[in-house]
Amino acid sequence: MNLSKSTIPWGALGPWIALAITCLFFTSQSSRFLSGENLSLVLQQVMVVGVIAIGQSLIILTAGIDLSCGMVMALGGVVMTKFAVDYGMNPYLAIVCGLLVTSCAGLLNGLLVTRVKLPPFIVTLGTLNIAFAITQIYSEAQTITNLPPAMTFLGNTFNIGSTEVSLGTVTMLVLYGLAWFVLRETAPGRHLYAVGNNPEAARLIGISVDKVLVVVYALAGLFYGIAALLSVARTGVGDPNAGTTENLDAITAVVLGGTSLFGGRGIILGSLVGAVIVGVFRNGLTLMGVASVYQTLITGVLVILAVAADQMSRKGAR
Amino acid sequence: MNLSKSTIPWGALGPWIALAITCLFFTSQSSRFLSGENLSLVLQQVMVVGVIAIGQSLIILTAGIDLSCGMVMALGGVVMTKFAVDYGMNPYLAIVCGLLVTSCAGLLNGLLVTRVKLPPFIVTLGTLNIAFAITQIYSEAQTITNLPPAMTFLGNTFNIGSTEVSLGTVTMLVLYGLAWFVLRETAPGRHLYAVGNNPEAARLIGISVDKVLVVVYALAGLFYGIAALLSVARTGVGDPNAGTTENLDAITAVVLGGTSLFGGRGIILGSLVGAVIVGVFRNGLTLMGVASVYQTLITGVLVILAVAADQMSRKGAR
Amino acid sequence: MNPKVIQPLVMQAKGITKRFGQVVALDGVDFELRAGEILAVIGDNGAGKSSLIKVLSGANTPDEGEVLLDGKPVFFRSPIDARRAGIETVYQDLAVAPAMSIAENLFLGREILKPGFIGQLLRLLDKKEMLAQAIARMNDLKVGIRSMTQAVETLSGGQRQCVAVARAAAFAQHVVIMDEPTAALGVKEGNMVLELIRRVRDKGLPVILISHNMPHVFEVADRIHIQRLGKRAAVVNPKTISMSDTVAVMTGAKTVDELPAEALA
Amino acid sequence: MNPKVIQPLVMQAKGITKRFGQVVALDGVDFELRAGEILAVIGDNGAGKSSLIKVLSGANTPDEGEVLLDGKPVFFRSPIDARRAGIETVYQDLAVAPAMSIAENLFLGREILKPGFIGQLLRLLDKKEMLAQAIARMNDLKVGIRSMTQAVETLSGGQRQCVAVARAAAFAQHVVIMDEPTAALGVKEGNMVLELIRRVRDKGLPVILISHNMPHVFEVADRIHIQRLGKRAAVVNPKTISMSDTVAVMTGAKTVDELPAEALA
Amino acid sequence: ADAPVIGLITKTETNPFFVKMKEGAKAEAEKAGAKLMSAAGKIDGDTAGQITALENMASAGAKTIMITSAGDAIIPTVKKIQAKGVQVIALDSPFEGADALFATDNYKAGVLIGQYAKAAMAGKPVKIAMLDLFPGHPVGAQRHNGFMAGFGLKANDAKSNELSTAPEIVCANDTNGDRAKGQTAMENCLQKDPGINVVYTINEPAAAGAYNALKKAGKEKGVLILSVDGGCQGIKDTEAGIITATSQQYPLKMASMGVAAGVEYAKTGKKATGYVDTGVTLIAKNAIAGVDSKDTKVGLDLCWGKK
Ligand SMILES: Nc1ncnc2c1ncn2[C@@H]1O[C@H](COP(=O)(O)OP(=O)(O)OP(=O)(O)O)[C@@H](O)[C@H]1O
Ligand SMILES: Nc1ncnc2c1ncn2[C@@H]1O[C@H](COP(=O)(O)OP(=O)(O)OP(=O)(O)O)[C@@H](O)[C@H]1O
Ligand SMILES: [Mg+2]
Ligand SMILES: [Mg+2]
Repeated sequence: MNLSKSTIPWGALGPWIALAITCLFFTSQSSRFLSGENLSLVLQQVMVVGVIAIGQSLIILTAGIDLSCGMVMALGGVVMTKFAVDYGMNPYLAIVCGLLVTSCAGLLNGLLVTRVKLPPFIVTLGTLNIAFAITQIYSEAQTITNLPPAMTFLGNTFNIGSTEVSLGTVTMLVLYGLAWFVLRETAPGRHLYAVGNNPEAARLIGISVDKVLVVVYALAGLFYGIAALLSVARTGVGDPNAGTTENLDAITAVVLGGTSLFGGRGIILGSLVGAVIVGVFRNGLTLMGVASVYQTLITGVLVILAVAADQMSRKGAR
Repeated sequence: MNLSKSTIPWGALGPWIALAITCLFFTSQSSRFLSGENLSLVLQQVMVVGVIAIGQSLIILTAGIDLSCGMVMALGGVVMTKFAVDYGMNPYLAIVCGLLVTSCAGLLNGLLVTRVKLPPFIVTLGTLNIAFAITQIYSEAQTITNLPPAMTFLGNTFNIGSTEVSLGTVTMLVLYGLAWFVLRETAPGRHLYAVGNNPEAARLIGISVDKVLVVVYALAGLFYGIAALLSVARTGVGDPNAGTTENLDAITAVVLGGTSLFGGRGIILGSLVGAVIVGVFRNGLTLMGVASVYQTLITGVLVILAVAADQMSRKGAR
Repeated sequence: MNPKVIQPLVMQAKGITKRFGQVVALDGVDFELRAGEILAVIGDNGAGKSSLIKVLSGANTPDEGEVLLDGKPVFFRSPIDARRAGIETVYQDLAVAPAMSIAENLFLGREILKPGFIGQLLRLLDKKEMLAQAIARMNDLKVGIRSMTQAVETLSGGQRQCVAVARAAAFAQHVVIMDEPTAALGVKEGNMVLELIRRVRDKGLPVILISHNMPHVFEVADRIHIQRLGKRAAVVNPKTISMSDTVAVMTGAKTVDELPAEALA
Repeated sequence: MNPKVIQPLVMQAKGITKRFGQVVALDGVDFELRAGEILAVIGDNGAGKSSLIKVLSGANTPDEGEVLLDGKPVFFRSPIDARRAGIETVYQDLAVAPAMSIAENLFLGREILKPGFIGQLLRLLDKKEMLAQAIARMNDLKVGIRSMTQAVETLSGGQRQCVAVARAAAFAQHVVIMDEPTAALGVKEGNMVLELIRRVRDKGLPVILISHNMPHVFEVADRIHIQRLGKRAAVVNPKTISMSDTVAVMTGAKTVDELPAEALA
Repeated sequence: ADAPVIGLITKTETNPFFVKMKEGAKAEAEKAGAKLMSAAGKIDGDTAGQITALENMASAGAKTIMITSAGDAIIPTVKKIQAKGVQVIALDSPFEGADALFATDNYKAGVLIGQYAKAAMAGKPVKIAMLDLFPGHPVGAQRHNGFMAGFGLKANDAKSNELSTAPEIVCANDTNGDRAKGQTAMENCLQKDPGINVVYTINEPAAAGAYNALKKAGKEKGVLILSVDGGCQGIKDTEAGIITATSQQYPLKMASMGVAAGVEYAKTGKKATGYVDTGVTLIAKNAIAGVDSKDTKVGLDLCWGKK
């Protein structure tokens, strides 16, 4: 059992190779692709999914899954913008309230998974529906506009050389650095891996498995809240319809990034690479002027090819 | 590792209890719910997802997952109807062609999983996109109408007492019976469980793991093809937009039915119960006259409650 | 340890019953562990040895009966509680995280943190120190493992067992429990573990040793708890009983009444 | 078996090398198994015993070297190939499907089908027959398991091992390989397995037995292959060598040149 | 000079409405010697996907982008790329800040079929089933509320995204504009109240699904099915008596006007402005006194899709 799950078919270097292959391909196809401006754009486009993928990665590393991530993010965005606009709350306070709501949603997931011992798939399927409905009901399905500038400051940009860099991109990168460091260099980080790798052993060794899980789900909620803030900053509105596709996108980013859905194996930076790969596909294909149906087709083929090429290359190296 | 994954939180009886709880609830809320006519309707509504869920169950039992199921079904439906209508092919032959196409899609998934050793999530994410695009391109996004009656005969009904039963429902039930029997009573069925439970042990014992996997994916494709036929029979058209929500619905049915996403544990009849639970929710809530947003909200809460109630009851029994 | 002086009871269990569905794994077992002794627990396969020590280590909660530590009733809801009380256990199915390295497994759940306030607050790992200590511990057992950063799943069966043994021996404060620690070990490595068990006892910690290896048991045990069919069949003294009588009681060929009085302990 | 008559080689391996990344598990090992003998393979933990037999059973493919069966070179790409050649193996990490029942595990991969054309065509399981045979096989080993329909994951460590041993003994046609089959077994059960091994040999099948238990090895082995640091250190004759000399070679305290000539086999 | 590049971003790439819009734009662009780029959200409501498409198209050199907005979340991005000299034209769905809007009035489309239904029922007691899109969608809300207003029921105005209710509405359910889900929704509604005699549907596939359900229950006679879109299949269904009346819209017209504006901007640098209503026509097989409708022959002439 252990052995079989250990043969990681898609290791630590894999995602980088896949990304490199993809980028090479698009560079050969479009001269605009490799410009600083375009790449900065891609990073801005993936920052929301990228930050969601941090939370999702933590959960998948514990052998769980979170279907509710996109909807919890939408809820957070609606709460923080509505608090600021409709109730005239101080924008920073409103942001904190939004983060609190998403963290609580995560906490709820965690408690249901640990206390009631429900499968994460079922729990988060439930909260997916609940968060969606509450978002629609609370926002009355209306986009929230006229946000105070303090809410969208993460959308601002600064220049490095001639390339525009958005604060949101920087935020995402910093969060990844942080998560990577914590997972690698701190005791709680290692406990998370142990819980995902062999929960029974973790329990016997004396790690409080439930506590680790609850913290992970709540933290993931916090990341979704930050993603909500980024999404608000990027779009300039509180959008009740945000987050619909982010669900599958985030899980895809994590899996493309080489993290095992069986838990305990994976590197969080891979999820960033995974998210970027998805963004690069979309950007590159548009630059090539591929019609949207064919974009879908090519994306499907490329996802398989990119991962397979890496797989092959590592087989040769063995 | 083994021990931890063995504590099945949602056992063989669970889904039936959850279904019973759900039905009791709706019976108390609406006098129409428990009529034969209504229940027969619910079965017709779930037959497509139910048959997809058979294929999905087989794959999940091997510790895989198939994201492409809904789109492969749509492709199958378009192919069989277009062959019959546009090319004037004999309807039965057209159906066989459709089944062939979906089986080949499944086979492709299986080969990529076993030969190239890619994670099923990535492979089927790829084929999801590919099947979607091909369906749209091939059908020119047009619904195919004016089908020969031979294509929709599974939509016909007969009466048992005063209750109408559709041939499609019967097909679904027969397929479940068949799958259940094969999994329980034949050598290949047990091999499938062994491969999902401990692939390394299955390999060492001398089971051809790859062969089992390829057959499973191809068979799943065949089931998606049958689901396509049911969908065509039910709606009377070939619909390129079919199958968009069936993906998550089918996985939900399987998980609600008590099959572990980690493979090797679960009973296929549970997936039928899971599919019915989803259908009962939708039907019951409509009968209660709940507005759609609130339906989503309540579905979320009920999914969690139903599974949790069963969980509790079994805790007490221990 | 002087066998004449009766040492105080460190751990005691009374009337422990544990059922798994239909199977009664433990059927009212009593158990006593005295200060500073090596107590061997032996019995046929399925006699309930592992089930018994899982109750003592908090991994399982008994259906009936109570556990006393230093004469006070304790209730371990989880292995964490037992560990807090200073009880370390080597489990038969080796509680290790296969994807993690040897050093990480050794220190899992009680990592060495970087010194200083920041290190403690952020719980930063002192990887260098852990690696150094891991090498020292494993050298104690003379296991030829090349790299402590290698994942445990790449180790041979015996090497894996050594990791679990080294962990328990290193951290115990009160009681050490070992469930078949030498089962997969070679002659040399097995002897190292026996030596280690003696060293632990000599530090003053009592050791519970489950083993099927009679020569090993008779070599190190101060007393032997014989488990049979979910019950305690007898407690015997290896200095005064023959190996064949012990095996006879264990397999049910003899009952405890047929033993000479001085064989009991 | 008459030791004077040199029996033909059933299985032979020449210059097998197997590397795992940096680790050289096998470093040009030679190996010979003769007809009708029990060949023990001993060695320290990590000496490469399991790696060696995994090559012989098709579970691993060697980087270099070749395997001969009855004098003909064979290339096992998977355990299925070896099994087809009649080679049955008990692996150290017990290849069982934990969620499946004992009876199912015993017959996994070669189920008994219902008689008649339909049964063969549809590959219908004859569950009754399998259950009956499972009970018979397990009774041979005198393991007190109550129900053959119980999942393997609910068994004690030793009971689990018995399942694997019973499976190998029942189906072998050519060679039986056992990697530490008695490691987790009690005294009684361990002796039953030794007895079983002798019975298999007496049926004419050669047995490869990996064990750390020297008394067991000396009790049943006809020849002993001593593995050390990934190489074959010596092949000795248990009738003419002392246990301490054997252990000395195994641990490297003595080299093969220091042994008396008659000790070698 | 290079051919001007014109972008078209639709809500999804599966709805025939948008598929036809795209085809129309492509044909028009070819005629005018422009290059068309297309993209779409993954599902309806996928604003993030549309934003990404806006940025990528601007980056790829498009000077005019037509978009059927999935929500106001796209507005800041629209402003950003307008600042870089890109003309952004709203098609079908209005949003603030677009240079021009070529659209149909979805609320009015609802009003037209509402009025028709009201007249057809001629004061008889009504039991209405509403087969909607999904929660929170502006088009869904506008058609729904417009229908109610046209029927003379109290309803939210055109700006609201909330679905109004009334005692006459005995059942409301989501269909995602999908045929199979329309059928399921109608089946369940008929269980709730077998006496339903007016069915509002969000689009023609949902209407066809609803008809299937009614027919299976033996109730297809005497029940009004109203819909919106005017696709060729929908008109044929109207001719066949499956749909009683539908409000026809003109996606091809929107697209071709957009392309023309794009070419104009590339040539002269003059941006299009203002709102052009591309119109909506009530198509019914049987005209009713007091309600202005066209017959299906007219509808078929003007319809989009495979004739
Ligand atoms: N989780 C479980 N579920 C069901 N039965 C169990 C479980 N754990 C143990 N048992 C049963 O309880 C009995 C005692 O098992 P236990 O593991 O304590 O034996 P043991 O004395 O340690 O044997 P061994 O020497 O083989 O390790 C066995 O019959 C076993 O099948
Ligand atoms: N899959 C693997 N990856 C990396 N190293 C491995 C792997 N399998 C075995 N090894 C290494 O190869 C060496 C030989 O291992 P092997 O399992 O053959 O030893 P063994 O003689 O069977 O030991 P034991 O008596 O402890 O079972 C060990 O150092 C082990 O760490
Ligand atoms: Mg045990
Ligand atoms: Mg070994």
